[in-house]
Amino acid sequence: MRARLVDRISDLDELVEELKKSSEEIGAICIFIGVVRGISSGKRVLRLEYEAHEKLAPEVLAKLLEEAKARHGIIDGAIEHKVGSAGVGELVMCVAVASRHRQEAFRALEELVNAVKHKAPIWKKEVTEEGAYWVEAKPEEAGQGQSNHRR
Amino acid sequence: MRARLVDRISDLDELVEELKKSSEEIGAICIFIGVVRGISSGKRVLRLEYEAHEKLAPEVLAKLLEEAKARHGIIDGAIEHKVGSAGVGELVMCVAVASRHRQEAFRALEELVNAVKHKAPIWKKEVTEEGAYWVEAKPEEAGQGQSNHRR
Amino acid sequence: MKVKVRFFARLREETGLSEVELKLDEATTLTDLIKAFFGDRDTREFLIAVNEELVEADGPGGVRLKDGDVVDIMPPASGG
Amino acid sequence: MKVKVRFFARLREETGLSEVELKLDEATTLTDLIKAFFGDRDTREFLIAVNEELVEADGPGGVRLKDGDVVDIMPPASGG
Repeated sequence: MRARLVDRISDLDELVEELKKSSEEIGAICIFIGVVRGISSGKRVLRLEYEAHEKLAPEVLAKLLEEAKARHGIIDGAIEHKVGSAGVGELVMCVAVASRHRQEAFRALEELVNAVKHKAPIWKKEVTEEGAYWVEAKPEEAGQGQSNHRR
Repeated sequence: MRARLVDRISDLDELVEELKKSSEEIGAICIFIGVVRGISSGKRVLRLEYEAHEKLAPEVLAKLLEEAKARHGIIDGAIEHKVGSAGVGELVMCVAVASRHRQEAFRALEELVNAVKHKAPIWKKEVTEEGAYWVEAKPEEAGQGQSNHRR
Repeated sequence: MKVKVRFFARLREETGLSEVELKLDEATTLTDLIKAFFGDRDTREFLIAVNEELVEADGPGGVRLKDGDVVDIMPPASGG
Repeated sequence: MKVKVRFFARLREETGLSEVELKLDEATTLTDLIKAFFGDRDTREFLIAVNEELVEADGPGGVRLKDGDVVDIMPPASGG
């Protein structure tokens, strides 16, 4: 279980090798990768800027992994999240889970990706051709009446 | 969209780079990897042996990708499936989808992985310490009253 | 007519046959052919291709065979 | 008592403050402190940590502060 903030998302093949090592019972590995899109709400994106609480964010990510392990019975998992400036096409988030069978891997992966976006103290500013905006979780996703704030 | 039978699953980082190239609108990439487990139904596994219809299997896989694209609006995808003998821990299947947002990637990935297992003319023999068995899709998964056959 | 039949995976081992050439009556259907090898087993137990196109053996009217056809009889999918 | 307050991301830009040291009455609660900066805005609009532990500002009885505490006021999560 590794959870960390990074300047650059690690090599995936190495990550898979590392996850596989934890048990011979692993039959399924599921990976989610977040990529910076070139267009957001019709605006051309120049870059994203990620900021995190350097002490709390890795702790929250590690706790999310432990929770996924307890709830879904996955064998191992890893989360990496980018901090700093990220260009279009850059990988900014990687969540991986390893489990005996595929069903628990799918369930755990989706839940973990949502949890990272809505629970980890990490923030994203979208720098577009028309200005820079702090992006916030959409209300229907976060389950609370939070609107986006423009700066 | 690439669908093929392989001796060895390709490098994942290259696959991600290739998928990303298809559009600047890609924001999410989801990957499923199947790994040979060391234990199956309590028996120690020595290896798996995969056989496929060399002409039909890639066609069926390509069709499944096209269907996932039409149904879920994913931007691109790839399927690789191993043929031949695979040792414990070896990667035997890789399904990847790239989409604008994560929801359609999760839905498409799960559906595709199930479809590969239940629709592609690919067969798996489990060679264990206690004998070799052709594995067949579980009835509850395949939606038909098919029982496993022992040899 | 002459028809080639190929068996795959478990069915190859069950029949002990990999590939056979058969001389058949003109009226023989795909269902007749399967019955010749597998008796009354449910045809839904098989994946069938004629000339490397998947077909439904039990489709309306059955599937007609013609000289030179290649019939592949395969177990249900079990990859992954 | 003296308390250090740090602001993150959007809240740092909104307040124009990165980090401030405050001298407070002993009775000041976390809710009072947030109100001092953000008025009546719903405290659920923030993630709050005291000494680098996440807390519920509105928990039962409120959160008491003590000399030397470091309070982090953060926007809701928006990573990914």
